[in-house]
Amino acid sequence: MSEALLELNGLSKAFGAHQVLDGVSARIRPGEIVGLLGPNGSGKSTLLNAISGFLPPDAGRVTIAGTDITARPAHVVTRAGLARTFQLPNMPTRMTTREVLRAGDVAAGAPRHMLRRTGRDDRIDALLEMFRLAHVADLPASSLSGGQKKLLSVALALRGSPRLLCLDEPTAGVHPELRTEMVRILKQAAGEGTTLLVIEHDMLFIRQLCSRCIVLDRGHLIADCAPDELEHNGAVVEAYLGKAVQKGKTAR
Amino acid sequence: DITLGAVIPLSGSNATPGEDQRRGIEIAVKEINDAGGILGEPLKVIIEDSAGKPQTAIDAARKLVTVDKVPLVIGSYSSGITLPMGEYLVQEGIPHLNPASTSGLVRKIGPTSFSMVGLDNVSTEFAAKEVIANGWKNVAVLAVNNAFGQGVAHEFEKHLEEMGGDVKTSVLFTGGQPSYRRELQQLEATDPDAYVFTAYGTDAALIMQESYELGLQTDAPWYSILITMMNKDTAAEFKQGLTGMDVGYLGAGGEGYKAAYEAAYGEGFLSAYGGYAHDAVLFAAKAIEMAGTTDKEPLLEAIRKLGDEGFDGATGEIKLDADGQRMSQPYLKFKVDGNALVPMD
Amino acid sequence: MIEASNIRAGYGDGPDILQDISMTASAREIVTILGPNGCGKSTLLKTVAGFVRPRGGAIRINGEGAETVPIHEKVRHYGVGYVPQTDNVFRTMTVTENLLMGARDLSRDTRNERFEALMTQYPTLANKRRRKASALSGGERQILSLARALMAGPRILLLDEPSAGLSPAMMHDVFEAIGRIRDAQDMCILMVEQNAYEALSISDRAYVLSLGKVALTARSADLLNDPAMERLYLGGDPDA
Amino acid sequence: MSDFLIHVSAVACLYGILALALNLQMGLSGLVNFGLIALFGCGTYGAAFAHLWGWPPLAGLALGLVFAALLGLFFARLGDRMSEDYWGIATLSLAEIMRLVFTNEQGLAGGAQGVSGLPVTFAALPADTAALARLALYAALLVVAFVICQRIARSGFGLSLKLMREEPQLARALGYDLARSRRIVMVVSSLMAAVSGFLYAHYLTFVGPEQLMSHETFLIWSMVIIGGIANNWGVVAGAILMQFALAYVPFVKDWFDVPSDFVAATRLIIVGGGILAFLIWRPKGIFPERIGGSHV
Amino acid sequence: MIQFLFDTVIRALDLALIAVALSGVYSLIKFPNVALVQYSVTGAFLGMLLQQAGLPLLVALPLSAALVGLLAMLFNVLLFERLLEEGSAIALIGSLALSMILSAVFLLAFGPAAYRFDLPVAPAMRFMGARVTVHQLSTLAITLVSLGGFAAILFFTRLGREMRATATNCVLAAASGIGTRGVINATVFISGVLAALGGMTLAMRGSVSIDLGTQMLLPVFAAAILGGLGNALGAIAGALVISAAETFVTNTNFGPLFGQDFLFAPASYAQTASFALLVLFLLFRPAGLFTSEVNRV
Ligand SMILES: Nc1ncnc2c1ncn2[C@@H]1O[C@H](COP(=O)(O)OP(=O)(O)OP(=O)(O)O)[C@@H](O)[C@H]1O
Ligand SMILES: Nc1ncnc2c1ncn2[C@@H]1O[C@H](COP(=O)(O)OP(=O)(O)OP(=O)(O)O)[C@@H](O)[C@H]1O
Ligand SMILES: [Mg+2]
Ligand SMILES: [Mg+2]
Repeated sequence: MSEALLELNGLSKAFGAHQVLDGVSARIRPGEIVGLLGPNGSGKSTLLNAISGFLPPDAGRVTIAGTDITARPAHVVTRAGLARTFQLPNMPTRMTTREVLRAGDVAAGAPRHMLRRTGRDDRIDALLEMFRLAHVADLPASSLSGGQKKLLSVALALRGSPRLLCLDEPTAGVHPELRTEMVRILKQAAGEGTTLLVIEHDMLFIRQLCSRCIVLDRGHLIADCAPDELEHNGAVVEAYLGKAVQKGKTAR
Repeated sequence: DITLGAVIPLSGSNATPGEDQRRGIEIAVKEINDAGGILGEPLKVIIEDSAGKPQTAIDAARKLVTVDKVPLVIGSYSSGITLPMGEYLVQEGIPHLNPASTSGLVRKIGPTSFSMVGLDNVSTEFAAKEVIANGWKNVAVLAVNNAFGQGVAHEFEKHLEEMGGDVKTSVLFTGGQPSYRRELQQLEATDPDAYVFTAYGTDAALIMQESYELGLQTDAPWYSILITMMNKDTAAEFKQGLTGMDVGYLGAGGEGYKAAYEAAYGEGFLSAYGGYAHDAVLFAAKAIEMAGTTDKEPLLEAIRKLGDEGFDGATGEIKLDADGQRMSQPYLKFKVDGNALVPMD
Repeated sequence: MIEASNIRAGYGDGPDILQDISMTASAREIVTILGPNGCGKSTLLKTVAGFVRPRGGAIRINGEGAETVPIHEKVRHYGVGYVPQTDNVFRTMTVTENLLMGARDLSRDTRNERFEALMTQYPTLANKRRRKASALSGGERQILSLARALMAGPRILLLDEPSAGLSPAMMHDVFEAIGRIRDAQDMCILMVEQNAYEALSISDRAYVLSLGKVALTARSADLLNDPAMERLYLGGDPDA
Repeated sequence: MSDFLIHVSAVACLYGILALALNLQMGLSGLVNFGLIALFGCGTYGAAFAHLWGWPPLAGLALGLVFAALLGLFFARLGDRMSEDYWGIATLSLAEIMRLVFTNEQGLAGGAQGVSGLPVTFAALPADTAALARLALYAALLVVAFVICQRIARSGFGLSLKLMREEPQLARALGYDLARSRRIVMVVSSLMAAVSGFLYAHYLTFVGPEQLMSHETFLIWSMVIIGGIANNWGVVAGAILMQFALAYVPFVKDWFDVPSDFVAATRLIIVGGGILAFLIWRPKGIFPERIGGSHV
Repeated sequence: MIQFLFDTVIRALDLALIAVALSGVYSLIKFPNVALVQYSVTGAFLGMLLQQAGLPLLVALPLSAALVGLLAMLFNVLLFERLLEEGSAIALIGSLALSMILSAVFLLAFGPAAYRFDLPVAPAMRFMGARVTVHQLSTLAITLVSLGGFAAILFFTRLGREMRATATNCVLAAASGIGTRGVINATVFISGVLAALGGMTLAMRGSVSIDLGTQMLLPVFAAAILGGLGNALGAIAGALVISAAETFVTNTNFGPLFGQDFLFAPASYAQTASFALLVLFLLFRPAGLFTSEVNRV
């Protein structure tokens, strides 16, 4: 059996009387691309926050490659190899897009002399090009459009080739053409050794990208299967896909 | 023209005594010019605002010395400003006349610094004697929490205890508060024979009002150190039976000064400090007259000589000791009558 | 109802984001605006709403010139409802209060009636009436924002990506509801969307923007059946 | 005239260092410090204690630096727990506590009477030379502080500080340890402030609690804002401009021959009105921050 | 005990109105307008002038409050709207500068002396063992009524809801049909009124001089923050907590603990107590007493 890269063990979190996560356990093996699905408010983002050090869980354990990172601060988790994006990305007002990317480089530990060299900037340029952000590279990052901010945050998380990349709805607000492009980019990253955990509602994207899906409903895992099996899973259809699947729209 | 400089707090928390100092200076300048000026030339005093901030005061003093080239600077009010300013003037060898700061540290400023005001130990000794003579052995002291108030409280306690009295508690209050009930209740809790206090006009007015409201004035008598500086702002109904001490504006200079002041400003003194500022100008004028010049060395010489001989000002005779500090000061007992202060004895 | 002609607009002293845009939308019509990220869709919506003042061109609502009418006046006079793309809830207020903010000028009865109707329609919100909006999840906020706009019973509805972040079931519900209110209330709906397929299936016409200009305008049905469109805007197979 | 100029320039240099320290915190890192003057006070009281205890002045410097570093670390520690507005008021409170303690504890350092008679720097030189030497020393230190700040602003670390200022959550997600950045910034800038305070004490030859009033902090704030937040050139320019303006305000009164009863009001109106006019005229400061200007 | 409670309440009275005013504007336009303390001094002076001009106190108080409210609005329109475009730090410095100018005006018009309302003063009455003066009671009443009125506006009127909405999300508020500029000005007006009433109630109990504003700034600031920025009524709780701490420190005889008759913490440490309390409080409640927003990513 292969060692799990990310292992969740009985994660729980409540806000007041509202139990948002209720004993979630899961294992993600290296190299997998896992989709995390679930209805709105089911606790997906909360789960990601609990993993990445933004919200200490009430109970349970999180390990990355065997290292216990439960309730460790975010920067420690990041150093253990995790990168994440936010569902609602906010970007700085007094920094340009390029500067934000550069700050990402620095965080990823690029040595000073590397940063100075233009070669490094070429990589930023390539990334900007890839995400269609080149023309806004020197604008304040906060003035980007909603979709562009999303793209920037994904680009930022890709820097430094993390071991585990967690994306919170990377395609919401992103143009379909770029979604396709993003599938390609993410698959390439996976090919280079990054494991992915992706929260998403776009079933097409999920189907194209993921090898496996886990579905969360009211804080419980209700399914763990291949993307194609989702619409045959009564519980998932009931809780998540709803009528959409019957009309076959998502099956497009 | 002969131009002197003065740095006083015209804004900030000490603006009231600062304004009084300004009036004292203004009256003195007028007196001198009406009498024909100094060495036949009109006198002018450039007054700068210290804003109660050391940096502003130092900037002003530097400006007076290096730009206006005044031969002598008068100032300031609180010790926190007088000390650094005086030290700067001493470094430059410029004569410095301290018209207000009574902290003992003033003595150490340096050889070209002179005080027109008797330091804490003089006034508090007088007050302590009075208090003992009134038969008050256990007293509660209230003073403003700055260099002046701390000095007074400390010196008063020392003298009173030497004379066999006891200070039950010394409460220091921060000026400018909207209420002093807490301080007053602390005083009251010690059940003293008398309350001894020193405070500037606006604070004192509130203190007297609140002590009246709290009934503290019926329990025990109140005694004010430097009573003139609080008398003006306090309404008559809150200070019945109040006694206190202050510099005597009596004799030749004092009466005239008082009359001129009241004529010019339509009210009594704002504080005790206008008189010293006034005397500082007169003293400087006399010294210049004696030296026949405004040059540093002869002027310093003249100041020392004048200090030795003694000089009659509105605040009585000004005689300086070897450190250039005023040796004695005529103090008077006062009691309040309606809104007015009347000397006792 | 809405008629924009030759609009130019931008932010601060920056370049024109909208370069020359003309579009219309009438009552009982859903108009979808499509286009790549950063092409100016939200800016167009903001200009129509009145947050961004056009640098040139004219915006007429109900035949009246409305370029300089501030947004709150438009809300009151023309019954404009606006759902922004981001930052779309009153964070410090509860779900209930958020909804009531939408109901400024309503009588108590209508207000309660609509409130209860929306609560039944979106049970997700009903469970969280007293929750502060800042605690809600992304999708819950999206729904709250839409519900807030619907509370006022708008005649013109400007929706900036109403389906972003919604689960498939919820997205389906929301689009269905939008289609229904157009018919029931003669509403004029201008909607920016990235989930083009679903949006086009309920809308009547569509504009495709590109770099601040209208690149294409067509009936939704035609676009849906256009294979080129499919490849360009609906997402293809990355491996193909 | 030139003596006065030298004096004003010397003090302006010290304020420049202080303004740079504030800018490092507030401008670059978004640490809204309303208690800056306490860090300055560590320097002045370091000098005062050394003087009281008969230590050599440089020991006072060391003392001041240690105080300031500790206080800076404590500030940083508080920052781990509170958001910026609340942190601002916490720092203000601590600065006030420090001032009140020094005012009330007469045994500590003279209470409200303060400590006077500190030796002036370069006392051994003749007066004119000493003044110039002091100016040269302060100016040199200002340059050093400027270079340090500029290097920080342009380094990768500076970039991370900007990100912390703007979007702390994003910075955390990228793996920055904000607590550590805050500690570094606070210690570096506290040391700068303490050096400035130490020199100031030995310039004025007096140390007292009145120097620690909270409006002194606001004065430094005005300098930073008038100069241009987050731009080191601007901040130094702001400090110099402001200090010169304040020192030269009394001349305005002389030119117009304002009667002495209006002196204070004139001063307040010129200073307040000047700041307002400036803010309206150049709201972004003399040298605004250049967005995208970091060269890593 | 009763006396302790009473002293606490009275001290809280000093702070509450102005703190609520500060926190009210802060929540809306996101900068602490330090000139507010000067507005209260203005209110007090204006009230006294009106009374001297022959108006009865009951007319002079509201009239002066309304005038100060208008003045606050005027400054907002002429000055702060413009400065706020560039950020809150700039507006903060602007309000400091405005404070300076206002104190210059006071200095010219009134000089540094202290002024009182022309009111009869009587010794304190005994009320359940505590000493109370008439003016303390009447200003208590004024404060309660105005704070109650403000709370009612905030929670039970449309204006109040609109204020809170605008404070939270100005863009969305406009999109909900709220004229945000008008709402902001209304709030600024109310804050001016409250600040002026704060100043006048102070002057009714004691006296007011031009320096009062500066002296009040820090405690008022502290109370507003302690209550939770942006939570206008939290400032009342903040004022109460601070005054309780101060009163406890100064009114408690620590003597018996140390085997002495009397040992009071120096009254000058009262402020230290309130600041220390503030820091401690923030350590345990890093976002003030009351917060209305959940922090989540
Ligand atoms: N800090 C918080 N305080 C209170 N409740 C919270 C908090 N954070 C999240 N919740 C609640 O927990 C539930 C789960 O939220 P979460 O953001 O994890 O949902 P989600 O699955 O990501 O939904 P979506 O698909 O809409 O983004 C929601 O009902 C939300 O209201
Ligand atoms: N507040 C702003 N200030 C300056 N420029 C802005 C601002 N908002 C948007 N822009 C610029 O305008 C362009 C168009 O933005 P807009 O938000 O209209 O895009 P959009 O079409 O809605 O994109 P998306 O699909 O990603 O939401 C962007 O490139 C952005 O750089
Ligand atoms: Mg989510
Ligand atoms: Mg958009």
